[in-house]
Amino acid sequence: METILFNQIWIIPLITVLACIPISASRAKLLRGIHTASASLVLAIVCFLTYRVYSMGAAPATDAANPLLLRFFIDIPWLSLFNAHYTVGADGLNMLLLALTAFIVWAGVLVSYNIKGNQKVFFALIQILATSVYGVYMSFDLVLFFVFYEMEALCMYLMIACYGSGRRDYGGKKLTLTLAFGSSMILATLFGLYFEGGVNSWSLMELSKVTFPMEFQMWAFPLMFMGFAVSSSLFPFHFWSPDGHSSAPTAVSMLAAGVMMKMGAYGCLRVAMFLMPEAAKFWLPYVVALLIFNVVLGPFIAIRHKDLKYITAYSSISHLGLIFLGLAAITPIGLRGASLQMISHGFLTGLFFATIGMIYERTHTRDITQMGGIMRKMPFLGVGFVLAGFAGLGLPGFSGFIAESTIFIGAFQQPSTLTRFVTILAILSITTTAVYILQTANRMLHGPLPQKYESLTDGCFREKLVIVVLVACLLFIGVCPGWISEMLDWSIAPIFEKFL
Amino acid sequence: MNLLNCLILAFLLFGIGVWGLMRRRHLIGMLISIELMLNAANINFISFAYFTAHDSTAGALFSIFVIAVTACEMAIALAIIVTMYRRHKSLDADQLRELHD
Amino acid sequence: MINDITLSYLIFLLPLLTFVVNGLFLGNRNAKAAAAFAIACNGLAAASAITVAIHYFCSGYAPQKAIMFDYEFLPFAGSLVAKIGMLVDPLSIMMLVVVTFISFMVNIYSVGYMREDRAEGRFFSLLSLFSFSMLGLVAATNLFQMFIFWELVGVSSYLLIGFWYHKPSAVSASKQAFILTRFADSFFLLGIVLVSYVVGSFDFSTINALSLHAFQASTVNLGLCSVSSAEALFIGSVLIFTGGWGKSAMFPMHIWLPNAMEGPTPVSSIIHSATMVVAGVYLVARLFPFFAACGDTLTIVMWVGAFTMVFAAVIACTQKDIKRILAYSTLSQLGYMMFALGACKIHQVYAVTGWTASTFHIFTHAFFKCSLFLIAGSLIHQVHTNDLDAMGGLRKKMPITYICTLISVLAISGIPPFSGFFSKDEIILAAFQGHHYVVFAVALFTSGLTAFYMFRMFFLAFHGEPRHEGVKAGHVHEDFAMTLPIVVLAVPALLSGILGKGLFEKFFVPGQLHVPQLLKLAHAPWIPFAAIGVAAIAIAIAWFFYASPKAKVQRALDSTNRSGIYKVIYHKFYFDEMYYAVVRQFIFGGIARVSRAFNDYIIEGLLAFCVWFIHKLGDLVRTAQAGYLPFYLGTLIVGVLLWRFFGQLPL
Amino acid sequence: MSIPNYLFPDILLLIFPFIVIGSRLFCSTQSKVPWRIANVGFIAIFILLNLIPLASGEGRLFISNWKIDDFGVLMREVLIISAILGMWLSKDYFEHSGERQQMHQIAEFIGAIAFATFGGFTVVSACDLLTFFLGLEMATIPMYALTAWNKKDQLGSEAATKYILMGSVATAFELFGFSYLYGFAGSLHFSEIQYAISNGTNPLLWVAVLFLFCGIGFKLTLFPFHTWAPDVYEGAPTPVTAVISVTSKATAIAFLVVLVFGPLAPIQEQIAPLIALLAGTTLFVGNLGALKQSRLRRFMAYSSIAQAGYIMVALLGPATMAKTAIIYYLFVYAVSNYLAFFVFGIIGHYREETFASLRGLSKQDVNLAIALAISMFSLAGIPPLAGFFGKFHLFFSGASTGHYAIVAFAVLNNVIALFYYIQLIKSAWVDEPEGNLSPIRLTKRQRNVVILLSVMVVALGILPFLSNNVFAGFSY
Repeated sequence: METILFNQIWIIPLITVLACIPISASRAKLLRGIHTASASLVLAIVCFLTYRVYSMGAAPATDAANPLLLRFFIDIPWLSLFNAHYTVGADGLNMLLLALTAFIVWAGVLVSYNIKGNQKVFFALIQILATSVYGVYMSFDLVLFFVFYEMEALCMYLMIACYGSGRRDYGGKKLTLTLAFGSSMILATLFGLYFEGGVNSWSLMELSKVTFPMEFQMWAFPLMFMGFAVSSSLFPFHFWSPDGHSSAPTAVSMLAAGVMMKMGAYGCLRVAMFLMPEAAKFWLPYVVALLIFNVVLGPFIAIRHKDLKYITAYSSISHLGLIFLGLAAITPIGLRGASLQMISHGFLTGLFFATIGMIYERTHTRDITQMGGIMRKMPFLGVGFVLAGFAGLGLPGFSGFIAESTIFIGAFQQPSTLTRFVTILAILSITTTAVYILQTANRMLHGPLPQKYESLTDGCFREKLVIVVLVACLLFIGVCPGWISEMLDWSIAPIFEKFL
Repeated sequence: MNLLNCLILAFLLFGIGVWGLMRRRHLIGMLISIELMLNAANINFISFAYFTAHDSTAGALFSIFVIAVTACEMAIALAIIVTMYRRHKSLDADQLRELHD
Repeated sequence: MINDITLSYLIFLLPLLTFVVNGLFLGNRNAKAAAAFAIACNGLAAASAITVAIHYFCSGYAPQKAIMFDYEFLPFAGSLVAKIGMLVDPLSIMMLVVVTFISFMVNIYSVGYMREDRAEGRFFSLLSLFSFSMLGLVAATNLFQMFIFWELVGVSSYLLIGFWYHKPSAVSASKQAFILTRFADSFFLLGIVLVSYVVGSFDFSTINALSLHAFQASTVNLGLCSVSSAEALFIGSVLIFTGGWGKSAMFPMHIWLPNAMEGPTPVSSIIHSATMVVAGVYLVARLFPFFAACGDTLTIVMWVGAFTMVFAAVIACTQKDIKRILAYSTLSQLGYMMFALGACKIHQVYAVTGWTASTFHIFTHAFFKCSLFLIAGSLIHQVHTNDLDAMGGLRKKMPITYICTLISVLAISGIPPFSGFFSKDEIILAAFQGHHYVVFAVALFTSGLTAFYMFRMFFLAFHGEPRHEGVKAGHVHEDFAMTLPIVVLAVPALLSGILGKGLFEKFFVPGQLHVPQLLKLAHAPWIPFAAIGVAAIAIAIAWFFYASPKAKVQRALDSTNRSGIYKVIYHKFYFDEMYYAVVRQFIFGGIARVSRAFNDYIIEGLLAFCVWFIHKLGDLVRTAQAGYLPFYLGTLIVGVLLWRFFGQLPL
Repeated sequence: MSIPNYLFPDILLLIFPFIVIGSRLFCSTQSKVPWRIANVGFIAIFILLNLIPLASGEGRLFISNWKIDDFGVLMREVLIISAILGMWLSKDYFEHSGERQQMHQIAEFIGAIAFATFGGFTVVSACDLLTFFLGLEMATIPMYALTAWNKKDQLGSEAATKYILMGSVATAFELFGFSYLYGFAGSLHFSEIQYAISNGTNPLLWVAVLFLFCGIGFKLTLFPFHTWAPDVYEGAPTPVTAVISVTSKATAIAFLVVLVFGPLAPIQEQIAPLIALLAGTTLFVGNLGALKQSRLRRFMAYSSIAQAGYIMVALLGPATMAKTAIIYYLFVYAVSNYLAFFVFGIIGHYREETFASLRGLSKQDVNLAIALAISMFSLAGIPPLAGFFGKFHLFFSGASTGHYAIVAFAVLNNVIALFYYIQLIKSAWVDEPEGNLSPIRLTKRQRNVVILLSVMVVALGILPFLSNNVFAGFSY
């Protein structure tokens, strides 16, 4: 029963899209209703399943086909021509990521009620994007994984270029092509994994039993890791995200920064590091050097920017750098911290982009030097933004602090010189994060109120609901992190065992 | 009169055809040089059939077929060239410049 | 021992409750209800804290530590577990009492002070958040919990200093305060990570029980260099102290504190007396055995404290903004506390009198400094300016305030029998006993300065002729809600010294030290008299300049046509300017600009080059497609040759 | 002798163009009879083909010069599908004259297509060089005629001239290669050639191989023999372009498959570098050329050049895998390509076929825009559309013999491909139209075909029974 529900997570969005085909685009109200309903339904399902996974813990180690002890595990042949299977399952990590996605998608649907243009197509694209993300997190078969992973390219360009703002075509192309570049690197290595593995299977469980020849790993791992890292905007492949996010519509920025950028890090952890641990041990200490840009220089660049979305994009870059710091630590705490950061940053950046989008809808500018004092006119949105900022600078009580401190402590356990050095830099750079966040909040919300903003209104119920829910998630993780880290630990254990 | 000479002859013929193709700007001339190249192939077939091949009828047969096929190919080519001429009033290959990037 | 644990829960939960209720529900609906609720809750919290304290000290259990409750918050590897708990020992109990009591007083006071403000409700909720975070900090059982609440203290101070967010000065002051403390906190966090990595635990009980001999063997890689674990611990302790350095606004990270005066006065008073700035001192006091074990850390502490003490006192002598004078006096008092802690180190051995003295000073200082700020607030409320120019002659108008002010000023100047005398005397004594004669001299001198600038403020504010039209016209009255806490606070300002002395000497000793202790201390009965003498002389000077019949008050007040040295001091040694120069030019203009340029020109440039290059290749391909038939035919021939030579066929 | 039933489709296809053309003699020019006959005939052939049980070994006929195996059957299906779609696409070019010239003699047109298709049949079922050569010519020569179908169209005749001149040169190369191969093996029959090769090689063989690849490289538009494609694609009428891009490509690749896995099988290892080079250069050049196009058919020409390169990658694999991959990909490619051409054709009714005339399509008829996007993304190989799975097969086959480098290169080229496909989508979805748009009306046939093809493009990949049951389990 629960297994069936689990598969509904990615089926329901597609069904929604099909169901909306006969409805004419002019009946926007109906369409919005349907999509909101389906998103909420998925959210409910995911929350229930997350609770179940939490309460049940790992599956009993009876099924030999399921060494990762996944819940809701299904494995049925799909494309027999190249032994692709439909293999899905849930452990703590991807269940939590699914929950994150469900929340962000739900919020994304809610915030884009009054988007310009053909809403029928837009919501359909959102649902397809949601499907792809859900699928990526669910699937344990590499072909299935890649199919879902690459599906995003289908939607992103159209969503950004047709519904975005600013240099939308440029931003959309940059984003889509860079991500496609990354996934092509992944695809190239996937074939290598299949044929070098020699087990005639794409399933992660089967391949994880194989020890790949070192000379293969030495070139395959960097290629694959970088391919995944592109979508997590690891330096030097970060350039797509500021332009992409700034030109995308609110919901797309939320989805892109909130969940899509996590897919890369998830892939690094779940596929690249899991399958090729020996090469990972060799390469990751060098990867850390790249993080100096992400973690240390990213905030500085954010300081120099005036556009809210650019600032947020660079803050995302620095936060995702922390994820990689946690991964590169190759310690249980580091990996857990990285996963925590994936989840927490998802909510955080979702909240960020949501509030920014709402404020932008009212002020029609994202230039913080143009704004000021709007806290008085829209206290709710202002408070939402400030809370997002506090969560971003790692304030205790919010999930960000938990994730970051876990990453720092975990990364410090890694004795390699470079990692230690970068970790110290990263810890010291929490100040810069504070600088740009406070500077943004002060310029935008505080100070005297310009004449032109006298007529601004505060958020409506729908928007308030989104903000409240996201803040609640941040606080919930931040105040009682015990259960989530417990869920993550048993999910990460098999991955870490490969490194012992 | 041995195989090698025939092959060399054929190759020369082929080369002449290529040369003509490169030099000529007149469509008919080009067609003729292409004919040369085709016939070089025919000579190959015949000579192989005559000297080495154990299945010697096949080669001769092939060359006959080639002649037939080439004939109809040339027929169509001439037809097209005629329509060309109707449009362009010239048979200069350099004139064909309307389709390009 | 306390048998009833619910009280100790109440201490934390009531302020938190206030924050939540006022913040979410009452705040923007009904300010009156919010105020009432806040006062009620904080009063209850104070009551329960005092009850707990009485229980604790009366039960024979007294000086030992106890952990009331300790919940597992976030488990890391093995014994490295972040906990949230409540540690009970004389120090924390004392702080609990002080914090709850002060915040109760400030809440009452705010009713009067914030009466006209629009966002009263928000104010009360934030105030409660502030005291809640401070309570969590002082009750911390481990470094991690301490850091959590440390950050919360920082953010609530940010919110309160910037409470009037439409005032740009307030906004920038709050930002400065937060970022500067955050800067220090980053080192604090690094220290925590480093120490917990070496020690394998966050708990104070473990960390304070260290002796470095166990750590000589192993080495720790610090990225740039590799040091032995013992040195790593020393570095860690210094880093942790850096956190306190920033929070307690020690030189050179002091500039945020005077600027924080932009916030509402009740906030300044609670920041300066009980909550925020003493956190640094409390941190050092709490980790004292660890610092002592780490060798030279305490020396650093001492010198930082001593310098800040005299430095701030000097500046305070020239200021005219009444709140800034008090701010600098706070700095110098904090310096006293810091260096007292540091002064416990005597070459290789240690004495604990300084520790007692410092905690004692925290205690006494809280009361009179709080009341001084409240007084300053009510003065400002009357004359609507912070400037001493506009004051004077208030003695007649506000007699009660006058009396209370006198008490507090005497207390801070260290005149017996007022509270400040006892604690400060102890501190100076500690410096003497520690053979730190330079610091001792400085401290003595500073106590003189303290007396001087406090009385300068006192005389200029209350004596002489009224210089303010409002005061002349007599639109001055004493608001009940604002006067009551002042009066109430005057009592401990007067008595806490005498009463507390015995208590502190009996119970207040740091935890088990793992370093050689100096048991027999040199005793110097003449020190109190010396201190009193210096203070008396200073008061006399102040009286001569500012209150004597032939004092030229006007001349004393105008800051123009003064000597260079005065100007330099008056402008706080131009520290703010230096800061802005560094931050603007170096950080924003330097690193940030360079890194953005690197990103925008190098990375994006490379990207653009790749795109350009591919398009160029595309143009190449398309130029071949000139539609030129002979060329096309040529490509056929060329193709054959091409693959003949490059096709790798075994020809 | 009795004719085995699996030969019926071929025979039917051989005779029914005569019926179609002949029917013109008995009815008026405007009558629908030839059209109906053509439809019935093609669809009948398609059904008959589907009735042939797969995995039932191979049959040889006519002194064992005509063999029919699973590969042949499936290739036949591809060719027939292409022919049917081309016919449907061409239909309203004969009825409707909008922007462009009206075409005439639909019966002959369809007959030509049928002959070309039969040429394809011949190629896939040939067992000796002679049949092979005849099939190839039969598939090519009608194309020359089709290209010049619009006698009044200047571009058409120019394109045809270029096409036939270069084509004949290619034929000459082909023949030269054949002659050397014949000389090397002493026989025309594939099995004997293969036997001879497996007994040892000499330069004669390699010259033959070189010329064969160069000759077929022309038809498959491999680099550097691709130069004709853009001009011809642009000059020819749209339906002819579509037929060329699918049928003649399918025939050519079938030719290579038969050659490489038939007579040349023993030296596949040695010629692998040549194949890899051809593939790499071709797809790179094709992608580069398509970057800055403004005219739709020219754009499609370059895109199909690149596709040819991708197909070549599969030739590196073992026989079964490569044949599977190539057939599957040809299905997908045919469907996606025809979808694109149908949309272009509909646009071309009212405007000239350039990127600019696609502008505002999403505002005007969003379904058409969606169909266009689907076909483009499928050609670009974005999952879950069929194009992705097709390319996946190709790369899978290529990588299975360890040619990771060429596979990686091909995969990276996908990014460039995606770029220009997105360019086209951009002009349909993003760009604002200048001036008011002339209305677009779809006939029932067009709408149905577009919907059908879109559904196929979406479904062909993800639905397992299609790929599994149809393409799995070959027996060669």
